[in-house]
Amino acid sequence: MSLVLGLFNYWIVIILMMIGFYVVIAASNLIKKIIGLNIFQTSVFILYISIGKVKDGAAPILADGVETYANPLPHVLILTAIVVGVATTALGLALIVRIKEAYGTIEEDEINEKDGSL
Amino acid sequence: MLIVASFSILFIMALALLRAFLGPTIFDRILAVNMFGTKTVLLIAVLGVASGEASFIDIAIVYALINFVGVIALLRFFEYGKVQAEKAGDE
Amino acid sequence: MLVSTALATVFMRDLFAVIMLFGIYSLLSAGFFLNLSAPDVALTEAAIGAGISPILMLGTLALTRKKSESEPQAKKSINGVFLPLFVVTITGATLIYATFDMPHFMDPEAPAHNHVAPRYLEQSYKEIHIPNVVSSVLASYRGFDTLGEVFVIFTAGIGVLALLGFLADGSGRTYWQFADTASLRHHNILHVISKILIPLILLYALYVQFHGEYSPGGGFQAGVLFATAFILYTMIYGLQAAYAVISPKVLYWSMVVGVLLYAGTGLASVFLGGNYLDYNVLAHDPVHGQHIGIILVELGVGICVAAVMMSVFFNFAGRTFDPSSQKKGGE
Amino acid sequence: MDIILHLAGWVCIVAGVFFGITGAIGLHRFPDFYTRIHAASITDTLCAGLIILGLMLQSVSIMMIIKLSLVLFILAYTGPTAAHTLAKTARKENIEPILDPAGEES
Repeated sequence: MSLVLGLFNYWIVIILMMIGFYVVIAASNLIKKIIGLNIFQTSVFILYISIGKVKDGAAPILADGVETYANPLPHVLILTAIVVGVATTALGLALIVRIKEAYGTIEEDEINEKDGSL
Repeated sequence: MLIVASFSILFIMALALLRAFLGPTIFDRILAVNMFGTKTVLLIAVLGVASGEASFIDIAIVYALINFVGVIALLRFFEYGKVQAEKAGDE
Repeated sequence: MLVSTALATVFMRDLFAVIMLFGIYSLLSAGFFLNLSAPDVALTEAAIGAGISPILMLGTLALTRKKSESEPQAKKSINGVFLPLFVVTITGATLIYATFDMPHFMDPEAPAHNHVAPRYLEQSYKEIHIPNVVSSVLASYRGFDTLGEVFVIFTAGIGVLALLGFLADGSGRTYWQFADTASLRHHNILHVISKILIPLILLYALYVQFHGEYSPGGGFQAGVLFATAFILYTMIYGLQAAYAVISPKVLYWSMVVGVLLYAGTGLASVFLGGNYLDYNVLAHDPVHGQHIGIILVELGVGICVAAVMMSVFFNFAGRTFDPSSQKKGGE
Repeated sequence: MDIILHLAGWVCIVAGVFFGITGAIGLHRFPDFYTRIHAASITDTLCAGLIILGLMLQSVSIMMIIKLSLVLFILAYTGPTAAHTLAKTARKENIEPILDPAGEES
């Protein structure tokens, strides 16, 4: 029982990660791929944050009378990673817009077809 | 008791989520998203009071603001897409 | 909450309304971060996941959508569904097998908590005198990392600009449509309310920026909030009005200024005899110097993030169907 | 005095949760979009308002009360506005309400 409770968070992370992975591989729409990438990303965020959690730990803002805090280091890493993630997402979306303008579609198969026929 | 309140809010959130999945029209979904956001704000406020940390309420404020902006954006781009589709159809 | 998060994502791939559900998903995961006592991260995820990134995705959608939008999903071959599923299952099973060696959830003895984290928690108040450990680690101990992240954001902003075209001339032909046709100008109530709300958001962003040392917050979140206020303004009053308030040129310059402020703070400490990004020398005593350094750095981060987000949004919003590309798509 | 405040707070929270659950059920049971907006905006305003009021009566520090009232303020502004905008846009998009009351049965 303690095994299940102790490792539960990892399993959730893995399930989420695999969903994201699946979407990235299987979806043919490019925007959907980006969303899958984002799910994957979020699962990694959750992994880090759940590593940072300490039992009975308070949020890492120092206050009087609090003994244990959560680990602040993963928070810092993820904080910046989220913002960087959205920046890269924006870059990917911009690429999609350009692909749409060049190929007239954002479905992967159709893009492949067009490339083949050229 | 606050635990009970937060669990019932979670229940409401689940119902709203269900509506967002089922919603026959796109507006039903937007409505459900809006309600879901409001309930998240409430949940955070309840959690904040339960744990006695005033900083949680800060996050609730941010949620309330962002949720509104998000809903407006959904509507906005929905209309925008409509206009463009019509334009593309005209050509 | 965990289960419903997973549920949300499982259903997400079915529908075209995925973006909306993605917003919900971000809200949920932010709530999850909050539960795991990471308010800083929850704040960031809320502002970004529920605000900026769905807006950007919707922008892309509005740009790329055509009339036949849900049709191609039906023709997926068996090969296209089961092969990825197979790969995913194998990988997932391997990863789950690997978790049996991992330290248990919330275990205070886990190796992650015994490396540098205790030092941060114990020493940072003495050295920096700021209650929010996340802020002090972010801006001071790991200043180099954060500088790198800011440069990544800056580069991404430049990349988007390069891809979607500079609109610095301000009066180009492509984006007048957006301002005219579809802004929510006819909603009077919305106008009045957002006139009340926008200053509130701006004020709150400033609070998050400068109160970040004592409560969750800091440059990243404040920048995003600031950008959100302007995005709301743009959505309601149209792009031209937004340009009248803050022109793209100002945005580009403030992008650069933000990064340079960060890097310049580091250089200033070099000139004053310390190491790069070593704020101790900025004032007569180290604690004071750290304060000045962190405030400057956070300000730089905030300016840079806000400017990048806004210019990215303006680029997406300003991009409309180009008649020439329209023809190409029809071929 | 303390006990009265505490009790009042609980009454508010319980009432708010009650309204929330009824609204959420209404969101599922009502036949068309406009009635659903009605249900959802009840949860948005009444439920949220009551719960936050209850929390304000419960909380101890003055800072928390100020912040909660800010949340209340924002919610009171944004909720109805969003619902209004939604309804207006939906009407522009020709989503038809069910006007015939007998039609609900079928």
